[in-house]
Amino acid sequence: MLKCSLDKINSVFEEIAKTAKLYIPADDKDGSAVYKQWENGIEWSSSLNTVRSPKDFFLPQMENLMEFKTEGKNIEVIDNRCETEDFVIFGVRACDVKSFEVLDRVFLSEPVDSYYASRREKGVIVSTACSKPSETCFCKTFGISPEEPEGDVTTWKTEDEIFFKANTSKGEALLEKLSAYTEECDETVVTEQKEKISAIMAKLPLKDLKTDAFGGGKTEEFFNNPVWEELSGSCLGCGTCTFVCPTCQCYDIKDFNTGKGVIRFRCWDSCMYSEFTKMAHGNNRITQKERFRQRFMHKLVYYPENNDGMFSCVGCGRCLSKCPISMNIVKVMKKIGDVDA
Amino acid sequence: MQVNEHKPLIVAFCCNWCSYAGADLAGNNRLNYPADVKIIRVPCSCRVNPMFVLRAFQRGADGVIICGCHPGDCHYTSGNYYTRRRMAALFSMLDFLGIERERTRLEWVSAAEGAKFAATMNDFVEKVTALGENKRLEDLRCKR
Amino acid sequence: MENNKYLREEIIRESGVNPKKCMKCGKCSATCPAYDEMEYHPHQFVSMVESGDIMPLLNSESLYKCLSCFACIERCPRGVEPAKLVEAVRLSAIRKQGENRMTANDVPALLDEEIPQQLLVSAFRKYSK
Amino acid sequence: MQRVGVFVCWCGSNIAGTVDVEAVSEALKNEPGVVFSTNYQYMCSQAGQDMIKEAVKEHNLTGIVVCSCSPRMHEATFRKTAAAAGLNPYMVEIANIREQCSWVHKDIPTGTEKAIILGKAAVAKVNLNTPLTPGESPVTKRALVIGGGIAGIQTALDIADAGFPVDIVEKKPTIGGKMAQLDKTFPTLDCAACILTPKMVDVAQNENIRIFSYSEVSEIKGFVGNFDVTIKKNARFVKEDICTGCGACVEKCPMKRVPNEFNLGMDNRSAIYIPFAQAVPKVATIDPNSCNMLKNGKCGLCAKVCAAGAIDYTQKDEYINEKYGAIVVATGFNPISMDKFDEFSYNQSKDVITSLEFERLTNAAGPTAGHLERPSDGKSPKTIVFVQCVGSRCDACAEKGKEYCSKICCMYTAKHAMLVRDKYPDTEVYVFYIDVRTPGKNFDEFYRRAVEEYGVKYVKGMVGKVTPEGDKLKVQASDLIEGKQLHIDADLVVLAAAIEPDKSARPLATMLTASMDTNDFFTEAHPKLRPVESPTAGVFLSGACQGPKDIPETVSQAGAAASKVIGLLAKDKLTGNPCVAHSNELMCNGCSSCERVCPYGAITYEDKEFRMPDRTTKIRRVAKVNPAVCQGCGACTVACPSGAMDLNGFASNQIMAEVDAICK
Amino acid sequence: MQKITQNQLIEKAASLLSDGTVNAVLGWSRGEFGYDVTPKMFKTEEDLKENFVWNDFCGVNFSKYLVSKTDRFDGKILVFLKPCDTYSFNQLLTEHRFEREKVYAVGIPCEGMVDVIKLKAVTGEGISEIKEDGENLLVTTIYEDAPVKVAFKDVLLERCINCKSKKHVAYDELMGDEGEVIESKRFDEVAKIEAMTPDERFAFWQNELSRCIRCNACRDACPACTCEKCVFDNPQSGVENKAPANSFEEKMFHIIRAYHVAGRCTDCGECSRVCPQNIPLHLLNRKFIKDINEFYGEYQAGAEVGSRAPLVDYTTEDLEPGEVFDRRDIDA
Repeated sequence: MLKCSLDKINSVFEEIAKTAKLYIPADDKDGSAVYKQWENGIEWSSSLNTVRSPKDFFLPQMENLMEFKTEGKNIEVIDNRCETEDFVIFGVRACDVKSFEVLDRVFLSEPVDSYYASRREKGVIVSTACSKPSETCFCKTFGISPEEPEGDVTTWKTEDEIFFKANTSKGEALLEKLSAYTEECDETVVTEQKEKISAIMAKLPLKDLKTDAFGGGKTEEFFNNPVWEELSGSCLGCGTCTFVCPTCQCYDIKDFNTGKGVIRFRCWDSCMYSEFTKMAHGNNRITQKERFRQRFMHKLVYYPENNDGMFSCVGCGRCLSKCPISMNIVKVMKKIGDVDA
Repeated sequence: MQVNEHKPLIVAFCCNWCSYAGADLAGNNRLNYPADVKIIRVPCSCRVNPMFVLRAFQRGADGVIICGCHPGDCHYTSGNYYTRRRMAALFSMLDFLGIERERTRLEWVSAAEGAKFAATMNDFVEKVTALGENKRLEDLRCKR
Repeated sequence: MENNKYLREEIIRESGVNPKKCMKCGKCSATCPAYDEMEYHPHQFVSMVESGDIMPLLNSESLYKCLSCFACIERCPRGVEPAKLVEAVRLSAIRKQGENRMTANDVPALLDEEIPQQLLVSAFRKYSK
Repeated sequence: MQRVGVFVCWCGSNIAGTVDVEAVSEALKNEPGVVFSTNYQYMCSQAGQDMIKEAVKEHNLTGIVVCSCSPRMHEATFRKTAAAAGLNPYMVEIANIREQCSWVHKDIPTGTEKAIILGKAAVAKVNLNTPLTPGESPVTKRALVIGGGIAGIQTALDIADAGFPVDIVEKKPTIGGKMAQLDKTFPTLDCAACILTPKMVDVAQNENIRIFSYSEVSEIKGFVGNFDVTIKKNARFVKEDICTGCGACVEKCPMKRVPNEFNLGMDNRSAIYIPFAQAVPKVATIDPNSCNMLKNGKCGLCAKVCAAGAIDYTQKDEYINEKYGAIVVATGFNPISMDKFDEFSYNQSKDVITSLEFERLTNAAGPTAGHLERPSDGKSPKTIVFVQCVGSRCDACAEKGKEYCSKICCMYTAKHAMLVRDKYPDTEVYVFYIDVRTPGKNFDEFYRRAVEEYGVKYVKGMVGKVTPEGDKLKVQASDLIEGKQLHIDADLVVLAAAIEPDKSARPLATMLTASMDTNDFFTEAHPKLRPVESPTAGVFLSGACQGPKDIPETVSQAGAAASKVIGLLAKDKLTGNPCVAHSNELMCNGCSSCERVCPYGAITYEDKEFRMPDRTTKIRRVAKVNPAVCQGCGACTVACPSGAMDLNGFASNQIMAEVDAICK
Repeated sequence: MQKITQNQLIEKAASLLSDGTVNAVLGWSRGEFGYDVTPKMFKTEEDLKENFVWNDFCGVNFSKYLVSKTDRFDGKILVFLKPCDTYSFNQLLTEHRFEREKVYAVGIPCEGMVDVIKLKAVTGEGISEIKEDGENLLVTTIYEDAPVKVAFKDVLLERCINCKSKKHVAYDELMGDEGEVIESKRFDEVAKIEAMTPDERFAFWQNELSRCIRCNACRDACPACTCEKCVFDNPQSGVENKAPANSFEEKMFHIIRAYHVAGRCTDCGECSRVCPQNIPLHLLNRKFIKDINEFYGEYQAGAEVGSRAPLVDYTTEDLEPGEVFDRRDIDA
């Protein structure tokens, strides 16, 4: 366990930024936190709850996969990938760290997504224990520990100090670089901090939300539940939930004709969209009800079925706060699972 | 006189009945204007969708000019009146977003105004050249 | 001749009149109450200004025969407004003389029931600098 | 993907002089879809066209790009060529590399580069072309003529002579129009009635012509070949089919002090009246504003004296629906009001009259039985002043008159002056003019005769003012030639008032969706090449509703309009322009934006049942374009936010493909 | 701070349901934290009593829902409309987007709705309960023992601060008093941007629009965006895209979206309310409204049913686009 005074945090950032791109949650003009690349003058936000999730760093909303060029009747294929640079994401919440595992299970299992894998390899995740959760938070529901988040490095922040613990070799290497600013310490303060966090977690309005009703093998139980009709009735189909979600990983691959060639790019897609997985015969999810159902069934039933019972929701609460009409996974779980919370 | 290396790309939408004929007349009279101007024939200036204007900018145009019959002379009686409202609104919006207002223009050129067509194009090209490359409404993917 | 060209432009600019609009119908002269007093008649004013033949106008008594009744302005079918041209030519004449020929104190002495007020006001505007 | 053939024309040296045609055809070979590319000296020549036809066969071409002169020049030619080769004619696109390239650019590299880009744009467009087939619609073989003046009469007679039924709608109780009010006609001095009334009788007797007098058009729907018109027949309170026109009622009517419109209010008529002796139809009409019986139920004399029993005080307005293939507008003109011209004292003195009033004063059937008498005291005028251009050729900002020349005044004033001098040689006649305009066969000779043989005094100069003084009219004017002021004591002043389109024309134009200029004259489809057609298909123009005209011109235009109508009605089916808008029903919201911008009323809505993907059905309001009415302007395509509306031949994706190709 | 109470609305809805006037009620349903209300179709009195909510967070404009709801529901729907919602209601009727007979509209007065972001800026995270107390809100959070007092007026949505009308322009029945059209300062912000230099304007919008994640919330919440198929979802349109590919795409999307609703936008402000990135999208719409008012005379979309939107109308004397700038230069 290492510690460092918060007064020196900017020096720590400077040190990290010397060898890698550093991203930290910083305050945006409207007061909400967003990930910004650190440079002198960018302050670490007191909030860890960023509007967009750190999923962007590994699965950017849009990326060019390759290019084609035609010359006369010939076609030339260009791999325009450039070497991913080292980068560090600092101050990741426990839930968001967990989301990378959800993504890994999709993109790193065979066939491995090399675009994703190279970023995953180059990125170092520094998590921070979440001492100020929002009322929308329910990570505990999914067995996540905000007291001691995962990641290459785990940090705890108190009033005046920050504590570091490396979990991986990548993390150890990073802490090695910071040795000039840190000193060894025992775990007393951190243990205290963990207890504080546990106490706050116990006060959260959604603390009693349970997943017992869900999991693999429940497809038939829920699929034809008439409640989907009612729940989806208010859904606008906008896709905001999927775009702020740290675990939503659907994407579309499209071609863009620049006039000088074709760029094949990948961009996020959303199961909320009417064009989602459209095939030659049309669409197999024809109304918003099916599309709505898909999203939640995927998070709560289909994904666990294929991933050893792991849910693909981490309880980060983003969709709760950003849905234009406040329809969200919590309301769905309560209604569908008839879970009393 | 400042020498500007940048050769602008100008897309001109011309209505079939007046302005396209005006451009033909400019040709008949051998009135020169820069080759940077490329004309697209539309039946009426009211066929020009704001999306076409933006599309041209996206693909690398530095200026877009729409030419139609003089108000009151529209072959379809009222098409250019709609164009006038649509483009007034669109150009004002582009200006609001900080896009240089000289990059867009709406001009009335009759079939008899070959000289006006050439003069308008000369003037427009000169103004757009002075602005340089279109940076504010560009799509980098379409640039070389 | 150069000078006349300048004068012509000045008169046209100051009067705001476009003499090219004249279709030479002569209605201004036909309607002019001072026609018989004039050497050059309103329609000739318009035509002569347009052709830059201004010196004869400057030197003619006709210039001061115009009553500024504006009948010609009212009647002109083309909206040419000859009286405004006459007025502008007068101004040029006065500019050439270059001195202050009327003060506010002179005005009461000149008041006369018969003289249109308009004439007095325009005279004062012109003759005082 | 299309199989496109590119044909680059040299146009002799017109194109080849500034554009390297070989380089162009070579460069375009590599464009997507292009399977054949060549160049030739004159593509439009027979040899050039044969070359295209052969290439179509040999290379199985599905699309053709011709890089040549303006499409306005030879698009039709190459479309025919394509059709002859078995291709759909709309699979041809022209790259204009002459007027818009080789002729305006000087050096070969520039010209060639631009020509290639224009060619690429045309290829990009033709790749997205679809074969288009013009729609067909049937033609109702009946014509409607609105207005029963000489223009309407002549048009109707000519159409009827060709064997097609014609209806004339005239808002007055009789046809005849302004010409019926005239005395003599220039330059031959025929009596107007003598040449007009036989034509009126022809109309009445022609089996193919129906006259709806005292009627108005109240609604027009439909489109070329298929107009659906509602005609409002105003109640005249006399049964038209029974009235014999004997005139007994007119004689007995006690209400005799109604100003007589036909004589421009210079004498009176009775409440029941026949406008003039030769009226067609010769049927009495009761003026409901003056008839005591209709106003307060007291009188009924006319009904008592009518031997035929034609009077019907309970008659109501009647609405008649009829279908027409073509509509001719012949709504004519009126003199403008003289209210704004105080300088001529028209409203102050009865002896200042307009030329049309003068016609009635000299007409044998007029209020003075043809004796020239002053309206104020009935004395013979000894000095008459004619003033030309009253309200014509005015400045647009003056707001008093009209900007245009009324065209007919010079000639009729010469006629009036001449007639006065002929009948009353001791009368002094002055004509004040600005210019005397006499273009026309025997027109200038006529005017010269007025001066040389009849001694009419023509004075160059506009009249400044007319002041009534005692029984004289003091006329002050300036003789611009002699440079002196004239003060004439006149007995009669005649104003050549400007003429303007009839007030009924504007609402009619709205119903027809026909365009008008700012003076409310109907616009012709082309000022030189299509002078008797309105831009709205199936609507034709006859007479002064299109612009000031004298009788010979009106009659010739009337005949021209008739021949156009006959040409239309002779067809069994109309072939439309296939470049029309169409709506994608699946995308249409039915929001009505497109309908609101359509200048032709071509868009309607219908409730349509759709099968939804979830097997339910849904009824939605969707737009439908009538291809026979649509002219293909494309206004709707931009008004439509969802892009459901698109235009054949100029589809959004085609235009965007052109943009992309140009901006490459 | 709403003048009409939740119970009054529940009673009204329940009585209209029970007497058969309507067959369903489109209303707001209770959420987890007091501020997260969700639209819902209520079909029973019990459901209404248990879940219907009316508070300072009922910002959702129901007008748009009527397009899909009337379509899929056989029967008459009761809808509660705030004054600003009634403008959208009329505009949708003008565009024939739903059948008037299928709706029973009850106008309810509105004192403005609360912006949760502004509220949280005062109270911080962790809201567990919100109560009304006179002109204040009492907000309980998990971090503070005592509730935080927040003045209602300080945390209103931007659109409510610049409320343009408290008058209901459409209803079958009105609860409470009729309000007035308000002389609002809603164009001030637009004027401020107009007064900037082009460079500043460009920088302003570049900064705002670059945050767009193209989630389409603005479009999908917009009562003017009711196309069967949006051009941005239609691969055939040539402008379809799912991603904020680059700064051009974002501008294209927002310019065209604003243009498509120009003259039809009632300025209800839903676009800005729902934007997860807090982009002031309403300014684009207001720019068009301001321009239209200045160029072609005052026009309020939805003020009456059947009015002709300015961009599908014209006069022969309209301004030339060039004159627009000349005029602004003179004003400046």
